[in-house]
Amino acid sequence: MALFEARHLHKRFGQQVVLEEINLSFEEGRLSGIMGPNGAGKTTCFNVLTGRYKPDRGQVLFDGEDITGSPPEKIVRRGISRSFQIMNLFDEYTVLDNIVIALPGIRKKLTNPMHAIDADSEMQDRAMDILDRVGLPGRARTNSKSLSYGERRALEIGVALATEPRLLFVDEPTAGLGADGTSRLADLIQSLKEHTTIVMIEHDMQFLFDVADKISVIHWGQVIAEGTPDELRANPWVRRSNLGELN
Amino acid sequence: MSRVKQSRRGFLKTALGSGVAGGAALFGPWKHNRVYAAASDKPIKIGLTHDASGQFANSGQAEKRGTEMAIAEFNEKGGVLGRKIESVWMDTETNPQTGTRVAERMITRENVHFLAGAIQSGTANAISQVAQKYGCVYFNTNSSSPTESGKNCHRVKFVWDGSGENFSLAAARNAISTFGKNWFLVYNDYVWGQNTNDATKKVAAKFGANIMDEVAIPVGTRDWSSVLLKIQQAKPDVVAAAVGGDDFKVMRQQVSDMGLDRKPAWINNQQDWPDVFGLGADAAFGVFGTTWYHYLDLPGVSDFVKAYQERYPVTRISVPGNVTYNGYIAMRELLRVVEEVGSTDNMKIIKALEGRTMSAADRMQHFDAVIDPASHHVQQTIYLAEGNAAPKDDTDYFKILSWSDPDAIRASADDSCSLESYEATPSYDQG
Amino acid sequence: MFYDLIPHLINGVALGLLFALLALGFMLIIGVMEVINLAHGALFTLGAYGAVVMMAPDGGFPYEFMQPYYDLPAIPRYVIALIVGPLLAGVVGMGLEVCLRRTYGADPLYGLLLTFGAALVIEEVIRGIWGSSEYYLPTPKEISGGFIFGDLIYSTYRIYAAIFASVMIGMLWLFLNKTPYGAVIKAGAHDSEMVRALGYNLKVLRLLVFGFGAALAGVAGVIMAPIWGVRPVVGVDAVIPAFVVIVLGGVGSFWGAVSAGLMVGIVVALTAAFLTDWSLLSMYLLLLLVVTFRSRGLAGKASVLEA
Amino acid sequence: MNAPMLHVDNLVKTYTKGAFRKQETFRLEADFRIDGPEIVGLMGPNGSGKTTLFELMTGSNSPTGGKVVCAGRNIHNVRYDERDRLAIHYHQSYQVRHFARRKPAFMMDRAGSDYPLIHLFDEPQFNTQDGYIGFMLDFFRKLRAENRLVFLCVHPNERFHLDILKEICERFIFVQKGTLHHAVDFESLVALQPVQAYLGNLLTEQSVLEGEGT
Amino acid sequence: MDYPTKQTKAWVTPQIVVAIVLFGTMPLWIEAVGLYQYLGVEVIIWMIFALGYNLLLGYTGLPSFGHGAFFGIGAYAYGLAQFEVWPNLWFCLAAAVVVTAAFGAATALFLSHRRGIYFALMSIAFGQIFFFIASKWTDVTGGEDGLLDIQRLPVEFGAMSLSTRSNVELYYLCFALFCVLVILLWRLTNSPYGRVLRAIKQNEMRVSFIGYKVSVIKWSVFTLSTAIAGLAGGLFAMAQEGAYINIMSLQWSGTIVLMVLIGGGFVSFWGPVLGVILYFVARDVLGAYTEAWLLWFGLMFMLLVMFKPEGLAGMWRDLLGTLVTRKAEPKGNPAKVEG
Repeated sequence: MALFEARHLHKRFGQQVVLEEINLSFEEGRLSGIMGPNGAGKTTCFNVLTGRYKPDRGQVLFDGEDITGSPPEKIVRRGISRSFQIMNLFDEYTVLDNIVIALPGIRKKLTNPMHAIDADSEMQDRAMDILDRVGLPGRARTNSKSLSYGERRALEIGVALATEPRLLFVDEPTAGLGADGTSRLADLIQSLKEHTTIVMIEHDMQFLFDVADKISVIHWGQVIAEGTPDELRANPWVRRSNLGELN
Repeated sequence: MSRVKQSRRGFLKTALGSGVAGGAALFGPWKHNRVYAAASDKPIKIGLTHDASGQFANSGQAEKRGTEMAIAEFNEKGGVLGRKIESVWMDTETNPQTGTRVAERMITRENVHFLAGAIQSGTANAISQVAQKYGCVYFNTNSSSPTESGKNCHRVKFVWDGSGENFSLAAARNAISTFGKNWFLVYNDYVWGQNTNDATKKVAAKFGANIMDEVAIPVGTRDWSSVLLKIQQAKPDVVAAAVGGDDFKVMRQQVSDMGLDRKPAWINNQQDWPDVFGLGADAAFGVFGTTWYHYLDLPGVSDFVKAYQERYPVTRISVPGNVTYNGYIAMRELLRVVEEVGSTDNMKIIKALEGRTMSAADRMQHFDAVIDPASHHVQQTIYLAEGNAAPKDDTDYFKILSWSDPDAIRASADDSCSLESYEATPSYDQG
Repeated sequence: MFYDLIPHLINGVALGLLFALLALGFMLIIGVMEVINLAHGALFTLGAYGAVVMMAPDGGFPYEFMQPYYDLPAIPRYVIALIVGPLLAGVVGMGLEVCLRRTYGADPLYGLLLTFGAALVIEEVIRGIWGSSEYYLPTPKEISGGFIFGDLIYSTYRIYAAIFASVMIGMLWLFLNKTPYGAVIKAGAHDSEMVRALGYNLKVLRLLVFGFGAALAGVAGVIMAPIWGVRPVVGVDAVIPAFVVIVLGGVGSFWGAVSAGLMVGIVVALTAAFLTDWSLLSMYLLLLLVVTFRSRGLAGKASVLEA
Repeated sequence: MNAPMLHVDNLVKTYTKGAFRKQETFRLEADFRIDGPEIVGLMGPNGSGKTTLFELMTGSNSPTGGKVVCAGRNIHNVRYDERDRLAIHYHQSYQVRHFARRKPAFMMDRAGSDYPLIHLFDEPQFNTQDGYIGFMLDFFRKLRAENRLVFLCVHPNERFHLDILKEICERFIFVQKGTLHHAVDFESLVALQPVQAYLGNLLTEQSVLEGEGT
Repeated sequence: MDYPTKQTKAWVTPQIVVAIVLFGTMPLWIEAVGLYQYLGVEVIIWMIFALGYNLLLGYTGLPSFGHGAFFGIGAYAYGLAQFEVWPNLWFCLAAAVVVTAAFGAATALFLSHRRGIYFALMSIAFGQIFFFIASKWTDVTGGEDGLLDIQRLPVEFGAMSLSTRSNVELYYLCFALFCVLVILLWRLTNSPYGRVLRAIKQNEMRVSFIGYKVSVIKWSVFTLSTAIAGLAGGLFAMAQEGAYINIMSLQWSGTIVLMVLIGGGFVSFWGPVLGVILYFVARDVLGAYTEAWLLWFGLMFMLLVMFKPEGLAGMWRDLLGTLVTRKAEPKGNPAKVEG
């Protein structure tokens, strides 16, 4: 059984149908990609999957349980985490603090006024581990506002990882990154893949074809094609495009 | 707190002030040094608590002109007890909170000998609570809520205006026989309005009126249309209004806009001169009370008006009205009493004021006035007036209809007053 | 019973139109600039004072150098007052916008606070120039007085004010929806990028919109002055119903504000028929009721303002 | 299901100008039926009435005369928010519609379907660079295989647009100045006089497909 | 804008010691600087109010423009508890806190899922509702006149009873509560809870995506700040020996925002304290010289919002920052100081 499944999702905003009929399933331990042209409904789809919006119709299942319409915090607590396309960091906090606050260990001590985060070495260590994984160990004490664009992307993923998810959604991680940044990010994603199930929205098809195990193509609010990168590449029109030429 | 204690604390404060803070002299300009304070040439300081903003800003400034005029006249004559009289004024903002703070400041920092001034009873209450706590004599110059000399009376407080009940008593009997029995009551929803309304209701009922309805109006009401529609539908003979300050002005404007000023007879408790001035005789609508008018046919009145005009040549209100009059008379009486008892000691002054009779001629009224020793309320002549159809000049808005002897209209609220005992009132003398 | 209510209903409609008029300038500014203009009330007051000066001598400030002007008949003076009052508010509003520029892009709270400070300052300046006492704005006798028709008694001026308010509402709607300027303003409300893309100077647009919104506050001030009187603090009485109307109608919705204004007016007037002293509370209860079920008000859309 | 999938029954739409002396500025007439699932190509110059036709078929524009019946239901009498469950109109990448609401919902029919029967693709962006064309064409075929009716509206300005139409469509409609011309296959379509005039040089350009060989 | 980034485990910091010494000795020197004891009482009460309010405004970024209402409710609750139930200091203060918190909690139900300007508008509306009810419900609140003759009740510990009749005595009661509150709030703002509050200010949506239920946290902080407002209100009723309506008005609700902001509540725990002192001293000193003191204060406030929204505390930090960086590196960036 798939770890995560979405069935017949339908979502409208006013007069606009944004999701027509979304059926997706993601296997544990795999990296699944979602791609589609601009305005195809990818981000809305993401938002419905991760609890920011409630679908008008359809079901979202995680590990066999129905989580349709659950608020974000419940979904996070079940083990689904996400990073954002438009970066959503705590700009007044240091890099380390951005990670620390997302740790479930801190969440459990929320109402304990005696608990001083900075003196909690266990949590600090755990946060440093995560910074190691996303490649920011040297920047722990830097203010997150003064990070470079690429570093912020990495931190964005780090914060999502800090909630200790079983399933990590990543929203357009390469947006705005140069070739250099993209390749470094590809390395990061490859290394994360070993521990975590990942679902990634990506506009950059080449990037996605490189890292994903399975890809769903979304357009007009529905899944118009699905398969492994190789299966998708077999399409004659795809072969005729940039993507085909590359290989 | 006895007087001895008071001065010992004063000494302690001085000692601490100069000892602990070390450089007290550095901060000198704001602080009166007690050593100098003991000298007899120290001026007598009076704290004026008149409003300059809020609902009664205008009236507050009018009474300030009165109190300051009396002070200036005494200073021109050489002061009191050979000492100069100084006044310090702070805006009480028609706001009890500010009243409290101002009173505290006046007493503990400005070291005033006496406090005077108030239009709104809420603010007056707040000030008098503080004054009573310290024992400082406070003259409530212009607040006419019956509670001021009733349940909220204090040993240190003297109330100089006629109360709402005085005015009701003066007006009601006449109104029923002239206009009719069906009464509709409108009042401002705060102490003055409520109590005046209660008094009116009682008085009207006593003379056989039928109270059709009564409507409480929040202070600061801008829109009277609903109330006026209700009045029109009820068709009363008489509308008795206990509405004050700016609200009254708004109401009057809207009543006359809708043409409602003609049909039911309006009885308005008291129309303060600053609320009417500048609007012409039309503005004085209905029948209403007042304690004084600048065209009273009595000796001294025109001299007083002239003196006022000389002193305040550029003020918008070109003749004094009841508010300024009350402020002036009260302050003059206070300074006279200080002179008579030869001291600024609060107990001596309070005792001299209690039961004090003031002659009609001196007060420019028709009857002698007396300060009721049980309520500290000045029992004085009340005039009934209406808009003047044949004015002498462009300030002659009122036509005085009648005047009532203080004895005939004594407020029953005064009986609910129980003053603090002399012993319970702290001794207070700023030297 | 129902017959008795008719005058109150008429009163409610008139009141509602006036509430809507109060809210329009406020809405324009909040919609386009995303600033809660707490100085709205002060600008309202300023407009009223401007009008009183132009309408004197009966109103209060008989400035001598203006004597030849005061000899004009009342109607032209009133028309001039109706222009000068809003103009004064508009110019001060533009000055405020210049100050506000420093807060764009920062937390919207700063705009709110800056206008709160500006409200204090404008009010104190008014007090300094014209004093604390109350003035009246005299009106030409054609629109003064009242009439009685059976149980219906009403002031002519209120009828005039209600008609004036509906005309203003209609004109603003036409301006926003039927002219190119309106289109740009509406674009600015949703998308400042778009305004730039259309080739308009966003800076100038904001300046003009703020000035226009302030002038609308001034118009409301002039219209309400004969009803409410003119005092330095009268703006508070204006700004609170404006808040309620905007929240009730939904931020950024024109007809939301108008219908909320009418609703508030009618509810206040009808409750006043039974419980006069509590009638103003009905306005807030209505607000609570509506926002409990429709969190963005009657016609509000998702807005950047919530972020 | 005996009813045809789509029956455009004597449909007329006219636009007029002038408040008192009305002058007709545009007139669209259509009358055809399609019984089963198919992929229909639609072509025509700008302003010929393609989008109007789509709007009439999805019920977001009301006709001057005639009716549109989808699977036995008159689309103009289906609840506004359910009309797109019968026929959905895809603009380039999203779906928007406005209805002039005239009747309350309870007086109208339900769509009786969750997923639309008729899919109208209005000039989807075909870009040979990104490879999405292939996925889109597969998707059209998939819809057809699931018994849906697909309309594909293209305004051809490159040769490969014609190739796409030829590759995927089973019948064609050419719209010009409000008049519909029907064709049963690509050859008879390009044989039509107005079509030839409209396409001009495009017909003689070399096909991408032929050039590379499939 | 930033609070010190380094958090601490300490219960008492050097700043707290300075504050305790400074305010603990205030009655000794306040008259020497030309002020008076009653002003000290008002100042310390408003500091309590402002510290609580800053949890909401400065830490969580929720601009409540109706907080004066809760201050007022606290004052009425204190007075009514004294008149109607049991004239005992602890009981009456507890009543002020609990009743106000209950009103606050109910209000927060409507406000907790809003933010930004919508939050501000709704808080204004609620402030007005309470103001209006208080002004009309004369039987309970005394209407426009307020509740009079509220007593300054003695502090009772078992058999011991300390008077609070004089301003100095009352001041020390307020001071003791102030100390307790400062330490508690200091710990709270340095706990995970405090850090989540600041995170909500920075990015509310992200907070929900790291697993916190934002509306519950906002609800709780609103309720907490109203509880503190209730305590301050109860003390204020003692100070004035009355409870009056004006404090609940929009102007006063705006004034607390103004004080907190001027002091630098956005960047410093101590900002509200500085703001309250500045406001009251300016009011008293400027007010003695000019009737239009609000004009100057308003202008000052506008300039501050335009040029230095971090307020006094921000200026202080800049000053320190300039000094520190000058020492360290001559051309450093002076904007940020950590620690």
